[in-house]
Amino acid sequence: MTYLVDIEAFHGPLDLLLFLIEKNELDVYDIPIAFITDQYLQYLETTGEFDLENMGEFLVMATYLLNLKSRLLLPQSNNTTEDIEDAIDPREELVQKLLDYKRYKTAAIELQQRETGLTERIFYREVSSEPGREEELIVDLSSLIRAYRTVMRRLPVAEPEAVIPEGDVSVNDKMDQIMVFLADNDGKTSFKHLFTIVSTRREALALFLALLELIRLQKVRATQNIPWEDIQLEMW
Amino acid sequence: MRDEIKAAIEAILFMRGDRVGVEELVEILDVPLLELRDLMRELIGEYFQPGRGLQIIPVDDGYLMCTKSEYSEILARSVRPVKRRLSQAALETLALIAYQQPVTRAELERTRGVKVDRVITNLLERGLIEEVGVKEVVGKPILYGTTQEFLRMYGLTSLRDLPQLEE
Amino acid sequence: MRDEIKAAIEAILFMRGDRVGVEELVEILDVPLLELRDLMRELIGEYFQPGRGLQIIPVDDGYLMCTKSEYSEILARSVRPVKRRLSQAALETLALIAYQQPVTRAELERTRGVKVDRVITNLLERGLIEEVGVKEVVGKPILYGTTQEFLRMYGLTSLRDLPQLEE
Repeated sequence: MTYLVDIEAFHGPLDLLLFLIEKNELDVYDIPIAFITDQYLQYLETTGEFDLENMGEFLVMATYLLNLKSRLLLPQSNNTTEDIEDAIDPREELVQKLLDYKRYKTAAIELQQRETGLTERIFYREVSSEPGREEELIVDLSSLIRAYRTVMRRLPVAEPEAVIPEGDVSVNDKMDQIMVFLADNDGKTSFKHLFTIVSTRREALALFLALLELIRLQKVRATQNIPWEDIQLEMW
Repeated sequence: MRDEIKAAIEAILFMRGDRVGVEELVEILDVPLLELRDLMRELIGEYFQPGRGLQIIPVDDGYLMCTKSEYSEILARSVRPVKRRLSQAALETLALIAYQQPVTRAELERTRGVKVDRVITNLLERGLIEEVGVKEVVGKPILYGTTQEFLRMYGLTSLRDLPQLEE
Repeated sequence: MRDEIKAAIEAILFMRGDRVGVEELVEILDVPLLELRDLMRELIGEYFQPGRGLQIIPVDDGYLMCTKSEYSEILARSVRPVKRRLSQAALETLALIAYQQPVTRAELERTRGVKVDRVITNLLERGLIEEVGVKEVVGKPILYGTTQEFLRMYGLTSLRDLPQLEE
Protein backbone atom coordinates (compact mmCIF):
# COMPACT_ATOMS: atom_id res chain seq x y z
CA MET A 1 0.00 0.00 0.00
CA THR A 2 1.30 3.40 -0.83
CA TYR A 3 0.53 6.10 1.63
CA LEU A 4 -0.04 9.64 0.57
CA VAL A 5 2.70 12.05 1.34
CA ASP A 6 2.18 15.71 0.88
CA ILE A 7 4.65 16.99 -1.66
CA GLU A 8 4.95 20.15 0.42
CA ALA A 9 6.60 18.09 3.11
CA PHE A 10 9.63 17.75 0.87
CA HIS A 11 12.06 20.58 0.56
CA GLY A 12 12.56 20.12 -3.12
CA PRO A 13 12.96 17.30 -5.62
CA LEU A 14 16.28 16.09 -4.21
CA ASP A 15 14.65 15.68 -0.83
CA LEU A 16 11.86 13.58 -2.32
CA LEU A 17 14.34 11.47 -4.24
CA LEU A 18 16.43 10.89 -1.18
CA PHE A 19 13.32 9.88 0.71
CA LEU A 20 12.40 7.33 -1.98
CA ILE A 21 15.90 5.90 -2.03
CA GLU A 22 15.96 5.51 1.72
CA LYS A 23 12.44 4.16 1.91
CA ASN A 24 13.24 1.47 -0.66
CA GLU A 25 16.64 0.83 0.87
CA LEU A 26 18.44 1.48 -2.37
CA ASP A 27 22.13 2.02 -2.86
CA VAL A 28 22.77 5.64 -3.76
CA TYR A 29 25.78 4.63 -5.84
CA ASP A 30 23.74 2.19 -7.89
CA ILE A 31 20.30 3.68 -8.27
CA PRO A 32 17.89 1.65 -10.43
CA ILE A 33 16.85 4.64 -12.50
CA ALA A 34 13.79 3.05 -14.12
CA PHE A 35 12.41 2.02 -10.75
CA ILE A 36 13.10 5.29 -9.01
CA THR A 37 11.68 7.29 -11.92
CA ASP A 38 8.42 5.35 -11.73
CA GLN A 39 8.24 5.85 -7.99
CA TYR A 40 8.98 9.51 -8.34
CA LEU A 41 6.30 10.05 -10.98
CA GLN A 42 3.84 8.10 -8.89
CA TYR A 43 4.42 10.47 -6.01
CA LEU A 44 3.84 13.47 -8.18
CA GLU A 45 0.60 11.97 -9.43
CA THR A 46 -0.72 11.21 -5.98
CA THR A 47 -0.22 14.72 -4.73
CA GLY A 48 -3.41 15.86 -6.38
CA GLU A 49 -3.76 19.59 -6.16
CA PHE A 50 -0.53 21.42 -6.06
CA ASP A 51 0.97 24.78 -6.14
CA LEU A 52 2.34 25.21 -9.65
CA GLU A 53 5.15 27.44 -8.52
CA ASN A 54 6.55 24.83 -6.18
CA MET A 55 5.73 22.02 -8.54
CA GLY A 56 7.93 23.39 -11.30
CA GLU A 57 11.11 22.26 -9.65
CA PHE A 58 9.72 18.78 -9.12
CA LEU A 59 8.74 18.54 -12.76
CA VAL A 60 12.20 19.60 -13.91
CA MET A 61 13.60 16.69 -11.95
CA ALA A 62 10.98 14.36 -13.45
CA THR A 63 12.10 15.35 -16.94
CA TYR A 64 15.70 14.82 -15.96
CA LEU A 65 14.94 11.36 -14.61
CA LEU A 66 12.98 10.36 -17.71
CA ASN A 67 15.83 11.52 -19.87
CA LEU A 68 18.29 9.56 -17.78
CA LYS A 69 16.09 6.48 -17.96
CA SER A 70 15.88 6.62 -21.75
CA ARG A 71 19.63 7.11 -22.08
CA LEU A 72 20.26 4.04 -19.99
CA LEU A 73 17.72 1.97 -21.94
CA LEU A 74 19.14 2.82 -25.36
CA PRO A 75 21.71 0.33 -26.52
CA GLN A 76 25.07 2.02 -26.91
CA SER A 77 26.30 1.83 -30.48
CA ASN A 78 29.76 0.45 -31.39
CA ASN A 79 30.81 -0.21 -27.86
CA THR A 80 34.19 -1.74 -27.27
CA THR A 81 35.05 -3.19 -23.91
CA GLU A 82 37.39 -0.32 -23.12
CA ASP A 83 34.68 2.18 -23.89
CA ILE A 84 32.45 0.59 -21.33
CA GLU A 85 35.21 0.68 -18.77
CA ASP A 86 35.92 4.34 -19.47
CA ALA A 87 32.38 5.47 -20.03
CA ILE A 88 31.06 7.84 -17.43
CA ASP A 89 27.98 6.54 -15.73
CA PRO A 90 25.20 8.98 -16.69
CA ARG A 91 23.94 8.63 -13.16
CA GLU A 92 27.09 10.08 -11.71
CA GLU A 93 25.92 13.66 -11.72
CA LEU A 94 22.71 12.72 -9.97
CA VAL A 95 24.57 10.69 -7.37
CA GLN A 96 26.85 13.61 -6.65
CA LYS A 97 23.90 15.95 -6.27
CA LEU A 98 22.12 13.60 -3.94
CA LEU A 99 25.20 13.10 -1.78
CA ASP A 100 25.85 16.83 -1.60
CA TYR A 101 22.28 17.51 -0.70
CA LYS A 102 22.26 14.80 1.95
CA ARG A 103 25.38 16.22 3.53
CA TYR A 104 23.82 19.66 3.97
CA LYS A 105 20.53 18.23 5.10
CA THR A 106 22.43 16.52 7.89
CA ALA A 107 24.28 19.74 8.67
CA ALA A 108 20.92 21.52 8.90
CA ILE A 109 19.67 18.98 11.41
CA GLU A 110 22.84 19.52 13.40
CA LEU A 111 22.17 23.26 13.46
CA GLN A 112 18.63 22.67 14.58
CA GLN A 113 19.83 20.48 17.42
CA ARG A 114 22.15 23.23 18.54
CA GLU A 115 19.23 25.61 18.50
CA THR A 116 17.10 23.37 20.66
CA GLY A 117 19.99 22.47 22.94
CA LEU A 118 19.91 18.76 22.03
CA THR A 119 23.53 19.10 20.97
CA GLU A 120 25.68 20.43 23.80
CA ARG A 121 26.68 23.97 23.14
CA ILE A 122 27.54 27.22 24.81
CA PHE A 123 25.28 30.23 25.06
CA TYR A 124 26.44 33.78 24.74
CA ARG A 125 25.06 36.50 26.93
CA GLU A 126 22.11 38.04 25.17
CA VAL A 127 23.04 41.55 24.18
CA SER A 128 20.71 43.72 26.16
CA SER A 129 20.02 47.26 25.23
CA GLU A 130 21.64 48.78 28.28
CA PRO A 131 20.88 52.46 28.42
CA GLY A 132 23.93 54.59 28.02
CA ARG A 133 25.77 51.89 26.19
CA GLU A 134 27.22 53.75 23.30
CA GLU A 135 26.71 52.39 19.89
CA GLU A 136 28.88 52.95 16.94
CA LEU A 137 27.34 52.14 13.65
CA ILE A 138 29.45 50.44 11.05
CA VAL A 139 28.36 51.74 7.70
CA ASP A 140 29.67 51.74 4.21
CA LEU A 141 28.20 53.15 1.10
CA SER A 142 28.61 50.05 -1.00
CA SER A 143 26.45 47.93 1.28
CA LEU A 144 23.79 50.64 1.19
CA ILE A 145 23.77 50.53 -2.58
CA ARG A 146 23.78 46.76 -2.64
CA ALA A 147 20.80 46.79 -0.29
CA TYR A 148 18.96 49.13 -2.64
CA ARG A 149 19.71 46.93 -5.64
CA THR A 150 18.54 43.89 -3.70
CA VAL A 151 15.21 45.53 -2.93
CA MET A 152 14.82 46.65 -6.51
CA ARG A 153 15.66 43.23 -7.87
CA ARG A 154 13.05 41.63 -5.65
CA LEU A 155 10.35 43.92 -6.98
CA PRO A 156 7.97 42.38 -9.47
CA VAL A 157 8.52 43.96 -12.85
CA ALA A 158 5.98 46.75 -12.91
CA GLU A 159 3.96 47.80 -15.89
CA PRO A 160 5.79 50.69 -17.46
CA GLU A 161 3.88 53.80 -16.61
CA ALA A 162 3.84 56.72 -18.97
CA VAL A 163 4.82 59.73 -16.96
CA ILE A 164 4.49 63.17 -18.37
CA PRO A 165 7.39 65.19 -17.06
CA GLU A 166 6.39 68.16 -15.04
CA GLY A 167 7.74 71.57 -15.87
CA ASP A 168 10.00 72.27 -18.76
CA VAL A 169 13.70 72.63 -18.49
CA SER A 170 15.10 75.16 -20.87
CA VAL A 171 18.63 75.03 -22.19
CA ASN A 172 18.69 78.81 -22.38
CA ASP A 173 17.90 79.11 -18.68
CA LYS A 174 20.66 76.68 -17.96
CA MET A 175 23.13 78.70 -20.00
CA ASP A 176 22.31 81.74 -17.86
CA GLN A 177 22.58 79.62 -14.73
CA ILE A 178 26.06 78.42 -15.74
CA MET A 179 27.30 81.96 -16.37
CA VAL A 180 25.95 83.12 -13.01
CA PHE A 181 27.50 80.13 -11.30
CA LEU A 182 30.87 80.82 -12.92
CA ALA A 183 30.69 84.47 -11.98
CA ASP A 184 29.95 83.51 -8.39
CA ASN A 185 32.99 81.29 -8.39
CA ASP A 186 35.59 83.76 -9.68
CA GLY A 187 34.98 82.66 -13.23
CA LYS A 188 36.19 79.08 -12.66
CA THR A 189 34.72 75.77 -11.63
CA SER A 190 35.05 72.09 -12.38
CA PHE A 191 32.75 69.91 -14.44
CA LYS A 192 31.73 67.81 -11.43
CA HIS A 193 31.15 70.81 -9.26
CA LEU A 194 28.98 72.47 -11.87
CA PHE A 195 26.63 69.53 -11.90
CA THR A 196 25.86 69.94 -8.21
CA ILE A 197 23.42 72.69 -9.17
CA VAL A 198 20.98 70.25 -10.75
CA SER A 199 18.98 67.54 -9.08
CA THR A 200 17.16 65.65 -11.84
CA ARG A 201 18.31 63.82 -14.90
CA ARG A 202 16.34 66.08 -17.19
CA GLU A 203 17.96 69.12 -15.64
CA ALA A 204 21.37 67.50 -15.92
CA LEU A 205 20.79 66.82 -19.58
CA ALA A 206 19.75 70.42 -20.21
CA LEU A 207 22.76 71.64 -18.25
CA PHE A 208 25.08 69.51 -20.35
CA LEU A 209 23.56 70.81 -23.60
CA ALA A 210 23.84 74.36 -22.26
CA LEU A 211 27.50 73.81 -21.42
CA LEU A 212 28.25 72.49 -24.91
CA GLU A 213 26.53 75.49 -26.40
CA LEU A 214 28.56 77.91 -24.25
CA ILE A 215 31.78 76.17 -25.27
CA ARG A 216 30.78 76.42 -28.91
CA LEU A 217 30.03 80.11 -28.47
CA GLN A 218 33.45 80.43 -26.83
CA LYS A 219 31.98 81.85 -23.66
CA VAL A 220 33.37 78.98 -21.63
CA ARG A 221 36.64 77.13 -22.02
CA ALA A 222 36.99 73.49 -20.94
CA THR A 223 40.39 71.94 -20.23
CA GLN A 224 41.59 68.63 -18.97
CA ASN A 225 45.25 68.11 -18.12
CA ILE A 226 45.27 64.43 -17.35
CA PRO A 227 42.89 61.87 -18.86
CA TRP A 228 40.00 60.99 -16.50
CA GLU A 229 40.75 64.02 -14.39
CA ASP A 230 37.89 66.36 -13.58
CA ILE A 231 37.42 68.85 -16.45
CA GLN A 232 38.16 72.45 -15.53
CA LEU A 233 35.73 75.11 -16.76
CA GLU A 234 36.65 78.76 -17.11
CA MET A 235 35.06 81.91 -18.48
CA TRP A 236 36.84 83.25 -21.58
CA MET B 1 22.11 18.19 42.80
CA ARG B 2 22.03 21.54 44.56
CA ASP B 3 25.27 22.37 42.79
CA GLU B 4 23.70 21.56 39.45
CA ILE B 5 20.69 23.74 40.05
CA LYS B 6 22.87 26.61 41.23
CA ALA B 7 25.01 26.25 38.13
CA ALA B 8 21.92 26.28 35.94
CA ILE B 9 20.60 29.41 37.68
CA GLU B 10 23.93 31.11 37.12
CA ALA B 11 23.84 30.18 33.44
CA ILE B 12 20.29 31.42 32.99
CA LEU B 13 20.90 34.74 34.73
CA PHE B 14 24.08 35.23 32.72
CA MET B 15 22.50 34.40 29.40
CA ARG B 16 19.57 36.69 29.91
CA GLY B 17 21.64 39.54 31.31
CA ASP B 18 18.40 40.98 32.61
CA ARG B 19 15.91 40.38 35.40
CA VAL B 20 14.47 36.87 35.41
CA GLY B 21 11.29 36.41 37.41
CA VAL B 22 11.06 33.96 40.30
CA GLU B 23 8.06 32.15 38.78
CA GLU B 24 9.97 31.71 35.56
CA LEU B 25 12.97 30.22 37.34
CA VAL B 26 10.71 27.86 39.25
CA GLU B 27 9.17 26.70 36.02
CA ILE B 28 12.39 26.34 34.02
CA LEU B 29 14.22 24.52 36.80
CA ASP B 30 11.25 22.60 38.17
CA VAL B 31 12.15 23.22 41.82
CA PRO B 32 9.82 24.27 44.67
CA LEU B 33 9.71 27.99 45.32
CA LEU B 34 11.10 27.67 48.84
CA GLU B 35 14.06 25.70 47.65
CA LEU B 36 14.74 28.21 44.93
CA ARG B 37 14.76 31.07 47.39
CA ASP B 38 17.12 29.10 49.56
CA LEU B 39 19.47 28.40 46.66
CA MET B 40 19.38 32.02 45.60
CA ARG B 41 20.42 33.13 49.08
CA GLU B 42 23.38 30.78 48.90
CA LEU B 43 24.33 31.91 45.43
CA ILE B 44 24.09 35.59 46.30
CA GLY B 45 26.37 34.92 49.26
CA GLU B 46 28.96 33.22 47.08
CA TYR B 47 29.05 36.13 44.67
CA PHE B 48 29.58 38.41 47.62
CA GLN B 49 33.16 37.11 48.03
CA PRO B 50 36.05 39.37 47.14
CA GLY B 51 37.57 38.22 43.88
CA ARG B 52 34.16 38.23 42.28
CA GLY B 53 33.29 41.10 39.99
CA LEU B 54 29.68 40.14 39.52
CA GLN B 55 26.70 40.14 41.82
CA ILE B 56 23.18 38.80 41.84
CA ILE B 57 20.56 41.17 43.17
CA PRO B 58 16.86 40.63 43.86
CA VAL B 59 14.70 42.89 41.70
CA ASP B 60 10.89 42.94 41.67
CA ASP B 61 10.41 39.36 42.70
CA GLY B 62 13.10 38.22 40.36
CA TYR B 63 16.87 38.23 40.11
CA LEU B 64 19.39 40.07 38.02
CA MET B 65 23.06 39.36 37.42
CA CYS B 66 25.20 42.45 36.96
CA THR B 67 28.65 43.84 37.70
CA LYS B 68 29.59 45.08 41.18
CA SER B 69 29.62 48.83 41.50
CA GLU B 70 33.25 48.85 42.70
CA TYR B 71 34.34 48.24 39.16
CA SER B 72 32.36 50.96 37.51
CA GLU B 73 35.43 53.06 36.84
CA ILE B 74 37.39 50.31 35.18
CA LEU B 75 34.30 49.27 33.28
CA ALA B 76 33.69 52.80 32.09
CA ARG B 77 37.21 52.71 30.67
CA SER B 78 36.54 49.47 28.89
CA VAL B 79 33.21 50.40 27.40
CA ARG B 80 34.06 50.39 23.81
CA PRO B 81 31.12 51.70 21.90
CA VAL B 82 29.44 48.58 20.65
CA LYS B 83 30.05 48.37 16.98
CA ARG B 84 26.98 47.33 15.17
CA ARG B 85 25.95 46.93 11.65
CA LEU B 86 22.50 47.90 10.60
CA SER B 87 20.34 44.85 10.13
CA GLN B 88 19.65 43.95 6.53
CA ALA B 89 16.04 44.99 7.00
CA ALA B 90 17.10 48.40 8.31
CA LEU B 91 19.71 48.78 5.60
CA GLU B 92 17.26 48.02 2.82
CA THR B 93 14.70 50.43 4.21
CA LEU B 94 17.32 53.12 4.67
CA ALA B 95 18.52 52.67 1.09
CA LEU B 96 14.97 52.99 -0.18
CA ILE B 97 14.40 56.16 1.83
CA ALA B 98 17.69 57.61 0.65
CA TYR B 99 16.89 57.12 -3.00
CA GLN B 100 13.17 57.73 -2.98
CA GLN B 101 12.72 60.44 -0.38
CA PRO B 102 10.42 61.93 0.64
CA VAL B 103 8.52 58.73 1.08
CA THR B 104 5.71 57.42 3.28
CA ARG B 105 5.65 54.29 5.37
CA ALA B 106 2.97 52.77 3.13
CA GLU B 107 5.12 53.34 0.06
CA LEU B 108 8.07 51.65 1.75
CA GLU B 109 5.95 48.71 2.76
CA ARG B 110 4.65 48.33 -0.74
CA THR B 111 8.17 48.11 -2.12
CA ARG B 112 9.66 45.95 0.62
CA GLY B 113 6.62 43.74 0.96
CA VAL B 114 6.90 43.69 4.76
CA LYS B 115 5.94 45.87 7.70
CA VAL B 116 8.53 48.53 8.40
CA ASP B 117 7.25 50.11 11.64
CA ARG B 118 9.97 48.75 13.84
CA VAL B 119 12.70 49.49 11.35
CA ILE B 120 11.50 53.06 10.97
CA THR B 121 11.47 53.57 14.73
CA ASN B 122 15.00 52.20 14.85
CA LEU B 123 16.24 54.49 12.06
CA LEU B 124 14.53 57.49 13.68
CA GLU B 125 16.16 56.68 17.01
CA ARG B 126 19.55 56.45 15.41
CA GLY B 127 18.98 59.80 13.79
CA LEU B 128 19.47 58.46 10.28
CA ILE B 129 16.04 59.50 9.07
CA GLU B 130 13.54 62.12 10.12
CA GLU B 131 10.01 63.23 9.43
CA VAL B 132 10.13 65.80 6.70
CA GLY B 133 6.45 66.61 6.29
CA VAL B 134 3.16 65.02 5.42
CA LYS B 135 1.88 63.85 2.07
CA GLU B 136 -1.15 65.78 0.86
CA VAL B 137 -3.35 62.77 0.40
CA VAL B 138 -6.10 61.17 2.50
CA GLY B 139 -4.82 60.44 6.00
CA LYS B 140 -1.94 62.85 5.59
CA PRO B 141 0.75 60.19 6.04
CA ILE B 142 4.15 61.26 7.35
CA LEU B 143 6.94 61.62 4.82
CA TYR B 144 10.40 60.43 5.75
CA GLY B 145 13.78 61.57 4.51
CA THR B 146 17.40 61.09 5.47
CA THR B 147 19.17 63.43 7.90
CA GLN B 148 22.38 65.40 7.99
CA GLU B 149 23.69 62.65 10.27
CA PHE B 150 23.03 60.13 7.51
CA LEU B 151 25.18 62.12 5.09
CA ARG B 152 27.94 62.51 7.67
CA MET B 153 28.04 58.81 8.46
CA TYR B 154 28.19 57.75 4.86
CA GLY B 155 30.71 60.43 4.03
CA LEU B 156 28.43 62.25 1.61
CA THR B 157 28.37 65.99 1.28
CA SER B 158 24.89 66.01 -0.21
CA LEU B 159 22.27 63.62 -1.50
CA ARG B 160 23.53 64.29 -4.99
CA ASP B 161 26.66 62.39 -3.99
CA LEU B 162 24.65 59.19 -3.80
CA PRO B 163 25.85 57.06 -6.68
CA GLN B 164 23.48 57.02 -9.63
CA LEU B 165 22.01 53.61 -10.17
CA GLU B 166 21.63 52.21 -13.62
CA GLU B 167 17.97 51.90 -14.43
CA MET C 1 45.21 42.94 44.62
CA ARG C 2 45.12 39.78 42.52
CA ASP C 3 41.59 39.28 43.72
CA GLU C 4 40.67 42.74 42.60
CA ILE C 5 42.08 42.25 39.15
CA LYS C 6 40.36 38.92 38.77
CA ALA C 7 37.09 40.49 39.82
CA ALA C 8 37.61 43.26 37.29
CA ILE C 9 38.33 40.74 34.52
CA GLU C 10 35.15 38.92 35.41
CA ALA C 11 33.19 42.16 35.28
CA ILE C 12 34.68 43.14 31.92
CA LEU C 13 34.04 39.77 30.30
CA PHE C 14 30.48 39.78 31.60
CA MET C 15 29.77 43.28 30.43
CA ARG C 16 31.02 42.63 26.92
CA GLY C 17 29.24 39.32 26.51
CA ASP C 18 31.62 38.65 23.67
CA ARG C 19 35.30 37.92 23.07
CA VAL C 20 37.68 40.47 24.63
CA GLY C 21 41.20 40.55 23.21
CA VAL C 22 44.24 39.95 25.40
CA GLU C 23 45.89 43.24 24.43
CA GLU C 24 42.75 45.10 25.34
CA LEU C 25 42.60 43.51 28.78
CA VAL C 26 46.26 44.37 29.35
CA GLU C 27 45.53 47.96 28.49
CA ILE C 28 42.36 48.35 30.53
CA LEU C 29 43.77 46.65 33.61
CA ASP C 30 47.29 47.95 33.27
CA VAL C 31 48.92 44.63 34.16
CA PRO C 32 51.84 42.93 32.41
CA LEU C 33 50.86 40.36 29.82
CA LEU C 34 52.45 37.47 31.70
CA GLU C 35 50.58 38.31 34.85
CA LEU C 36 47.33 38.56 32.94
CA ARG C 37 47.82 35.13 31.41
CA ASP C 38 48.56 33.77 34.86
CA LEU C 39 45.43 35.35 36.33
CA MET C 40 43.34 34.03 33.46
CA ARG C 41 44.57 30.52 34.11
CA GLU C 42 43.53 30.86 37.73
CA LEU C 43 40.16 32.33 36.85
CA ILE C 44 39.43 29.67 34.26
CA GLY C 45 40.25 27.06 36.88
CA GLU C 46 37.87 28.59 39.40
CA TYR C 47 35.04 28.57 36.90
CA PHE C 48 35.77 24.93 36.27
CA GLN C 49 34.28 24.01 39.69
CA PRO C 50 30.99 22.17 39.81
CA GLY C 51 28.28 24.52 40.96
CA ARG C 52 29.40 27.02 38.35
CA GLY C 53 27.29 27.32 35.22
CA LEU C 54 29.62 29.66 33.39
CA GLN C 55 33.01 29.25 31.83
CA ILE C 56 35.74 31.39 30.38
CA ILE C 57 37.26 30.08 27.18
CA PRO C 58 40.22 31.33 25.15
CA VAL C 59 39.13 32.44 21.67
CA ASP C 60 41.56 33.84 19.11
CA ASP C 61 44.02 35.35 21.56
CA GLY C 62 41.23 36.68 23.72
CA TYR C 63 38.71 35.36 26.18
CA LEU C 64 34.98 34.80 26.07
CA MET C 65 32.63 34.31 29.00
CA CYS C 66 29.77 32.00 28.14
CA THR C 67 27.66 29.21 29.64
CA LYS C 68 28.95 25.69 30.17
CA SER C 69 27.59 23.31 27.60
CA GLU C 70 26.04 20.97 30.19
CA TYR C 71 23.01 23.20 30.46
CA SER C 72 22.15 23.37 26.76
CA GLU C 73 18.66 22.01 27.00
CA ILE C 74 17.56 24.06 29.96
CA LEU C 75 19.02 27.20 28.40
CA ALA C 76 17.53 26.60 24.98
CA ARG C 77 14.18 26.49 26.73
CA SER C 78 14.77 29.77 28.51
CA VAL C 79 16.12 31.79 25.60
CA ARG C 80 14.24 35.05 25.29
CA PRO C 81 12.58 36.29 23.17
CA VAL C 82 11.17 33.06 21.84
CA LYS C 83 12.04 33.47 18.23
CA ARG C 84 10.13 31.63 15.62
CA ARG C 85 12.11 28.57 14.65
CA LEU C 86 13.61 28.51 11.19
CA SER C 87 11.85 26.29 8.69
CA GLN C 88 13.68 23.20 7.53
CA ALA C 89 14.13 24.77 4.11
CA ALA C 90 15.68 27.88 5.67
CA LEU C 91 17.94 25.76 7.85
CA GLU C 92 19.20 23.77 4.87
CA THR C 93 20.04 26.94 3.02
CA LEU C 94 21.67 28.42 6.10
CA ALA C 95 23.79 25.30 6.54
CA LEU C 96 24.86 25.51 2.90
CA ILE C 97 25.85 29.14 3.26
CA ALA C 98 27.71 28.42 6.49
CA TYR C 99 29.84 25.73 4.90
CA GLN C 100 30.33 27.16 1.43
CA GLN C 101 30.62 30.86 2.10
CA PRO C 102 31.04 33.13 0.29
CA VAL C 103 28.40 31.74 -2.03
CA THR C 104 25.96 33.10 -4.62
CA ARG C 105 22.27 32.48 -4.89
CA ALA C 106 22.73 30.46 -8.08
CA GLU C 107 25.23 28.17 -6.40
CA LEU C 108 22.81 27.61 -3.54
CA GLU C 109 20.00 26.81 -5.92
CA ARG C 110 22.17 24.33 -7.76
CA THR C 111 22.84 22.36 -4.61
CA ARG C 112 19.39 22.61 -3.09
CA GLY C 113 17.54 22.04 -6.35
CA VAL C 114 14.99 24.73 -5.52
CA LYS C 115 14.62 28.50 -5.65
CA VAL C 116 15.98 30.18 -2.57
CA ASP C 117 14.92 33.83 -3.01
CA ARG C 118 12.37 33.86 -0.26
CA VAL C 119 14.55 31.95 2.15
CA ILE C 120 17.46 34.32 1.54
CA THR C 121 15.26 37.32 2.26
CA ASN C 122 14.16 35.69 5.48
CA LEU C 123 17.71 34.88 6.59
CA LEU C 124 18.86 38.41 5.72
CA GLU C 125 16.01 39.91 7.74
CA ARG C 126 16.92 37.82 10.75
CA GLY C 127 20.49 38.99 10.47
CA LEU C 128 21.84 35.45 10.19
CA ILE C 129 23.46 36.06 6.80
CA GLU C 130 24.70 39.15 5.01
CA GLU C 131 25.97 40.23 1.65
CA VAL C 132 29.73 40.00 1.75
CA GLY C 133 30.62 41.13 -1.76
CA VAL C 134 30.07 40.29 -5.38
CA LYS C 135 31.52 37.47 -7.43
CA GLU C 136 33.74 38.68 -10.24
CA VAL C 137 31.88 36.90 -13.00
CA VAL C 138 29.31 38.03 -15.53
CA GLY C 139 26.36 39.69 -13.81
CA LYS C 140 28.38 40.27 -10.63
CA PRO C 141 26.13 38.13 -8.45
CA ILE C 142 25.99 38.91 -4.74
CA LEU C 143 27.98 36.68 -2.42
CA TYR C 144 26.44 35.70 0.91
CA GLY C 145 28.08 34.73 4.18
CA THR C 146 27.01 34.14 7.76
CA THR C 147 27.11 36.85 10.44
CA GLN C 148 28.30 37.17 14.03
CA GLU C 149 24.66 36.77 15.01
CA PHE C 150 24.71 33.34 13.35
CA LEU C 151 27.64 32.28 15.55
CA ARG C 152 25.91 33.59 18.66
CA MET C 153 22.61 31.95 17.84
CA TYR C 154 24.16 28.52 17.42
CA GLY C 155 26.70 28.87 20.21
CA LEU C 156 29.76 28.78 17.97
CA THR C 157 32.89 30.77 18.73
CA SER C 158 34.04 30.72 15.12
CA LEU C 159 33.25 29.01 11.84
CA ARG C 160 35.91 26.47 12.75
CA ASP C 161 33.49 25.18 15.40
CA LEU C 162 31.10 23.96 12.72
CA PRO C 163 30.96 20.18 12.80
CA GLN C 164 32.78 18.40 10.00
CA LEU C 165 30.53 17.45 7.14
CA GLU C 166 30.18 13.74 6.77
CA GLU C 167 31.78 12.37 3.65
